[in-house]
Amino acid sequence: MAFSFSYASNSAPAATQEKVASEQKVEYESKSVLQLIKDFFKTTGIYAILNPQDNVVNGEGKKVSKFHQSWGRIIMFIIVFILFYLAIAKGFEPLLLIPIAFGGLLANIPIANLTSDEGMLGIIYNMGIANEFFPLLIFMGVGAMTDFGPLLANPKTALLGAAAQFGIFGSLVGAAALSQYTDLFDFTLKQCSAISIIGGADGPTSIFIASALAPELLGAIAVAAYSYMALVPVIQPPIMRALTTKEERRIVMKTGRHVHKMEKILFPLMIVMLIALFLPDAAPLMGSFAFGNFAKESGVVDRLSNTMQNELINITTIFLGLGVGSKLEADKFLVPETLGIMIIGLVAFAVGTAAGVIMGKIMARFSKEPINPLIGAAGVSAVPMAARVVSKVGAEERPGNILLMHAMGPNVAGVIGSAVAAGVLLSIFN
Amino acid sequence: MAFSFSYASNSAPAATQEKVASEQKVEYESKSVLQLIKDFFKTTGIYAILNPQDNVVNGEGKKVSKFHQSWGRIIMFIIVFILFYLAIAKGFEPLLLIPIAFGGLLANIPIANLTSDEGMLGIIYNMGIANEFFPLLIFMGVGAMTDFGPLLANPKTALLGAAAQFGIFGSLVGAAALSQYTDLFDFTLKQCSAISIIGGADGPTSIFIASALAPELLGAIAVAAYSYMALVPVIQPPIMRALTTKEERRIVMKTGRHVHKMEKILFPLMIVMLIALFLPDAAPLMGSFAFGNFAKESGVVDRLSNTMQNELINITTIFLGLGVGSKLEADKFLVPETLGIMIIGLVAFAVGTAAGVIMGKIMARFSKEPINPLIGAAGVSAVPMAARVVSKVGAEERPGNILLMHAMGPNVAGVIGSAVAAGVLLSIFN
Amino acid sequence: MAFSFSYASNSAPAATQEKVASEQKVEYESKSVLQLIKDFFKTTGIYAILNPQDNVVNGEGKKVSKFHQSWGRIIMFIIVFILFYLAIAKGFEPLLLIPIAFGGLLANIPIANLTSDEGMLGIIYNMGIANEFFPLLIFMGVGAMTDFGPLLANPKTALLGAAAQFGIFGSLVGAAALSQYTDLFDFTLKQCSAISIIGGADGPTSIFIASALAPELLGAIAVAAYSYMALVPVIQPPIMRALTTKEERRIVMKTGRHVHKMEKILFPLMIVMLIALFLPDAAPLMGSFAFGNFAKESGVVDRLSNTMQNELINITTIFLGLGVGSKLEADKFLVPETLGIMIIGLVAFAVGTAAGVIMGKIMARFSKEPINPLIGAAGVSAVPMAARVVSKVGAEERPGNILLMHAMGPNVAGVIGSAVAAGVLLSIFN
Amino acid sequence: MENNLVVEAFKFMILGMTIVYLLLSLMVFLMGVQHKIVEKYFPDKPQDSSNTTPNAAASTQSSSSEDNAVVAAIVAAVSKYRKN
Amino acid sequence: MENNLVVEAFKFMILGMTIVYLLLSLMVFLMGVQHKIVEKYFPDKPQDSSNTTPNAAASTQSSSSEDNAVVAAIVAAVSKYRKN
Amino acid sequence: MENNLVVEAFKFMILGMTIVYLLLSLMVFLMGVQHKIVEKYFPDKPQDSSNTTPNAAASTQSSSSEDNAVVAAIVAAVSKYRKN
Ligand code: NA
Ligand code: NA
Ligand code: NA
Repeated sequence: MAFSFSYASNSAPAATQEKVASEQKVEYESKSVLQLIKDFFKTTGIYAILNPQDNVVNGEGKKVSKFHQSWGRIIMFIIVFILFYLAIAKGFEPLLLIPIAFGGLLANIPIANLTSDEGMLGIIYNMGIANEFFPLLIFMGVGAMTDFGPLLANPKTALLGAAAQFGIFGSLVGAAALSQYTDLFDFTLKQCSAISIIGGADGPTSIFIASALAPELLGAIAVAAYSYMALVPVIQPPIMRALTTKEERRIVMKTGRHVHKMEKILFPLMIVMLIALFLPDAAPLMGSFAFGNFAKESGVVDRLSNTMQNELINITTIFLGLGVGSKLEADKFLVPETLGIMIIGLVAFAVGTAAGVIMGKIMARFSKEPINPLIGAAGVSAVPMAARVVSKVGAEERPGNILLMHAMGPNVAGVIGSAVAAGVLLSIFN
Repeated sequence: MAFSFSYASNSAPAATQEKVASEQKVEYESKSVLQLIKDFFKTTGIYAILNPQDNVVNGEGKKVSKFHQSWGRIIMFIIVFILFYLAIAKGFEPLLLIPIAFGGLLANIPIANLTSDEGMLGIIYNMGIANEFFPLLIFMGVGAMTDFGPLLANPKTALLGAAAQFGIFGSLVGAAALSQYTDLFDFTLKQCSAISIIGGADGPTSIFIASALAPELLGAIAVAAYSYMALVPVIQPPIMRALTTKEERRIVMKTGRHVHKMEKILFPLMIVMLIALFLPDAAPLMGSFAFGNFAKESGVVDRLSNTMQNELINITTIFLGLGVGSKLEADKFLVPETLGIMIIGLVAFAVGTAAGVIMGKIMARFSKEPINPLIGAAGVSAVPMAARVVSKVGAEERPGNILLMHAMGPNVAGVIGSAVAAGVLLSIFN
Repeated sequence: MAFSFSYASNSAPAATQEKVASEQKVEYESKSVLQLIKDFFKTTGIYAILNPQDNVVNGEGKKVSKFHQSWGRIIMFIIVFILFYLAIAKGFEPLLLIPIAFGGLLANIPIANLTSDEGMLGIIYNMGIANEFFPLLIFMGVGAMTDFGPLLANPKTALLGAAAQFGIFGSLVGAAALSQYTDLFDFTLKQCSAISIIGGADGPTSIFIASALAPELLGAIAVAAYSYMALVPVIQPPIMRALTTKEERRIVMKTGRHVHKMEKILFPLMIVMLIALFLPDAAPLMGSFAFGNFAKESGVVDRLSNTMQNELINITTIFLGLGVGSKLEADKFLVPETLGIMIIGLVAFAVGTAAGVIMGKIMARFSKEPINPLIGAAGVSAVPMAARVVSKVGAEERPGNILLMHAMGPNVAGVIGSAVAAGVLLSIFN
Repeated sequence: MENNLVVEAFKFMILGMTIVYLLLSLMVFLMGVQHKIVEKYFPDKPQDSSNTTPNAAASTQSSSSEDNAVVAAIVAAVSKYRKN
Repeated sequence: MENNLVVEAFKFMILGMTIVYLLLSLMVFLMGVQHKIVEKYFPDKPQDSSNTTPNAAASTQSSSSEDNAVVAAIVAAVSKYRKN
Repeated sequence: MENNLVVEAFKFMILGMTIVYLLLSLMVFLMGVQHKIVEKYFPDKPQDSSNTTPNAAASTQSSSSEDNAVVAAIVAAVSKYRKN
């Protein structure tokens, strides 16, 4: 009672101010210099790593094991350095791997607790990843960068983009089997679904679905998705060559027809209407994508379209990367599940590529116009990398045979296909 | 008790994590493929439109009538397509109508519920429209784009910008009369005020006031404001011609005096001081506007001024448009009030134009220097469209008579006048 | 009961809508025109200034004295006009002083209450200053602009950047002494620490630390920090000349060695690891800085690096300035503490400069290669102003002696040194 | 309990138009004062000719102006880079 | 209580691939319809040749394309300034 | 209950300056180590001459540098467009 009175009389100011005042009261106890240095040493990272404690919690208030406090952090530092190396020296999707890996580096700094709700990375994560907003902004920008001309010129190549989604569903079955029949992994169906979307080869879609279905796996899924997208030139060619004959790879395709500006303007609207009528669960993803594309093709809001393609996507990429990186904390990343995600993701990619190529062979057989089955491999998305790989593999067999334009059709259809697959998975769990 | 124990033992993690865990528990019940397909069909938009339900709620948790779930959505799709057409083919303020209409398109997708607090549009709305922040950022950018030189060269043209605000207050009386004496509409005074501000012909001001006084009418007010601003070249000329003689329209005005850089620097500060002393309720609007203008005219922070005029205003425009579009949900837009808003808005515009021209005639009579009364029409704001229309109508009568520069004075004064009128209305209700 | 029934029957809509409805019920009581004008006059700023009230509260709900409502506001208007003058006519750090001063101008508008949580400035403050996020984004951009080449070419000049931090700690002792032995000021240790960081001559660091340790002093600290940074060309030269002989100032330094690209890439990573291991409390500041620098030097994410250096830092600067300016409200700024902050800040700056120069003299004595002690003055940070001042003072004694490159080493090291000092202070209070 | 809306709205109009006119008239007056002060204390150094500015103001807000020549655009780009 | 995951996943696969194929086939069909409508009502005015566009699409998303000549870049800069 | 602020501040100074010096000395040492490692394993390919860089560093943060020629600015614009 006495205390409460004196407290009140000392602190005329209102709530906020009172808190500050009371904090200042207990701010600091006098210490000797030696004690000060000792205490300081206890706030160093090296002390924290060498002396893991029982009661350390991560950004979400969850206890962190001693391993994850000590060796775990060191291993994560090594992993992010490897990611830096791959991004810089090998050119692996640096635009996302560098922010993600740097976020991972910062997330593993002991004591600083940057992933808590008040920490720098936690603020970013809550700003746009927890609510799935940033991936949508990225999709808006990607939409504004995408040209559907090649697809409109040759609509049926969209079916190649459909086939490649077998990578998603095939690996979903695989993931379920690993969980059901092995003791190594114990993924739920939601987690299996979130992982299998890696086979869609589309970064923002993967992050969006992981945030929605299995946020606890977000870090590993994002890293796997972007790593394998970067590995497209390594993963795809052997599969493409194994499934096609030399003759098939040498097929020259006809130049596409001219596409009217009006078709390009109407296409994103058609997409939105299709989604509205048949798959509303894909509305956030496809709506953002179509908005960006419509802004570009309408031709009357170049200011906005340019902003989406540049400043907005760049700023969002910085934040998305750092925010995703916050999930690379040792205690979240160094778990057996991560290995499973890496394996399943790789399988998903390979299966998607194979399904696309096989669908290409089927279409080639029944089509009147010549179709080079290689372009099916571009159906996995990974725009525009996959289309370039197709063109490169094709040109190896017949120099001068430029398949790039033809591969762009399945490639952008693959983006739509992945979003559709994502929508189906969301609709099952909603 | 038993449950709570087992639950606790299963979920070491803290709050957030527990939620995820418990969600996973109930994630999915086994279904036959047929059941799965049936259930999927129930999550399609076409099913939702064909089978409106009783208990469907909108983004705010409010029940939606069956009409608004079915035909309502279809009508809204048609309306947004018309808006797209107007924006692209007719060039109606595309920078705002395209994002607004696209937001409306997405808002009406069934099932997806993008306007809820967790939905993409709801996130955007809460980010900067509910709190009236985005319109202020737009105003900042507009301020940084505005040149007060013509007004400073001929200060008394500001009175034309004052007269045109009669459009706001005249239509306020009209709206009140419609509410009082007809059974068609039943607007409150706050709603009447929010609607009448359309007569100010200033988009961000309209959105700002609508958010503050009648958020339930935001969508219709924004669409009306931008549509009529786009229609300036259609609405204004007949009124201008009807109220002026051929001789008046042929008047040639003298070239303005030189304006010293210092005057331009001081002007935004003067505005802020006037508002601070006499109309603090207009402080957010005029403060933002003056800040942008001061940043530009100061000449020492071009980095910031350019950012306001480009990236910042573009990003904000994208979000503002989508967020406003979220209010084009059928159940909010397809109400009798919308028709009233459209009618009152049009009247407000016409009255404002007329008042400006009449004031121009009065000033022309008493002024020593020649004044072409047409420039009064530019007082409604709609910068710079209204000034261009003045110039065009003037040049029709006397080719080579460039009134653009003279019309810019009342035009920018109209922006200030609208903000003042907005401030007065806010002050009444605060 | 009757009321609650009729209320319920009138308002089918859900929560949000009900609130609107009930607000509309009590929206407005009929008044005569005279009463309306009288009431309007009571909402003017001039009335509020001439008739200060007892129960007026500021943005935080804290009571504002009558002086701060009347003369206080007028004095603040004069102060911000002086800041405008200094920024425009004298070129004092306009990029930050103009937004800060304009924020201060708006914050002091009576009635409008722009600094409340719902007000424009309050929204900005809560968006990124209360949580210390904006200074980190600025640091990211500064990191992306910084070239560590000169430091890497001559590593030991980093010690000059260390010495200059004596400005921080020396003035911390001074501030403590003023609080302990005079009745003028009564700063707590936290406040002393926040103030002394002005001696670090680094704006974002000052704001970051002030937000963390003494948010109630934020306005004065930020204004002091940027003002003195702007005054570097005035404050430093006399101290530099007083502490050095003409011969010392004439010393010519050798051209630095070539720096390998790889060194520049590794340097930001080395910094982060050092901070992670030894001073995690500096992780937000140095992590952001290193991220920006790494993005630039990696050479593979130029899109992101350019965005950090341009759009992102510009947008953040606008918001940071306005948000900091919100703390220039009369009742927060016109307090005796502000005078103390100004005095201590100036002393801190001077002491830091002196310490840098003296360290320069010591190093010059023991170094094999010639070292011009003037470059020690650049150790205070204030990049790149301090380095330019060094070059200018050097060139006065020996025209053609370009010290700029040599001064950049201590200059950027000073940024690191300040962040380290900030981290030590944070670690003491955490 | 409910007011006559039209009467109220009419009062608002009177108040509103009065304030708008008063405030803008005061602004007109102060622009004149400011002009005289500036003229007196800042004898005309490099002047902005207001003739040319309206065009600039007009063009910034619209996305359709195609007046600028290629050369002007390059100069703008260059000056932007200089400023940054 | 727990389902056989593989069986469930298999059902998801059937549902998922069906929907993906159906929706994309519908899209293919509608693209054809749209093409015919556009061809009929908008006889070919200035056409975008799709030959050139993939390259553009490809280059925008990657940061490594060095195909554009200096002249092209200046033109791009210029047109950007015109549009703004 | 309250401490002598000056004594406390003095202790902070000792701690602070010690840490600042230690950490920056360690940084100096590691820069040397790094230099040697880089020299050994990355024999000097295209080198950045540090002579030219400070200027760049200096100019970026200020808004007043007018050193760059028009040509340089165009090249910058062009390279920006290439990179994007
Ligand atoms: Na895909
Ligand atoms: Na207006
Ligand atoms: Na410093």
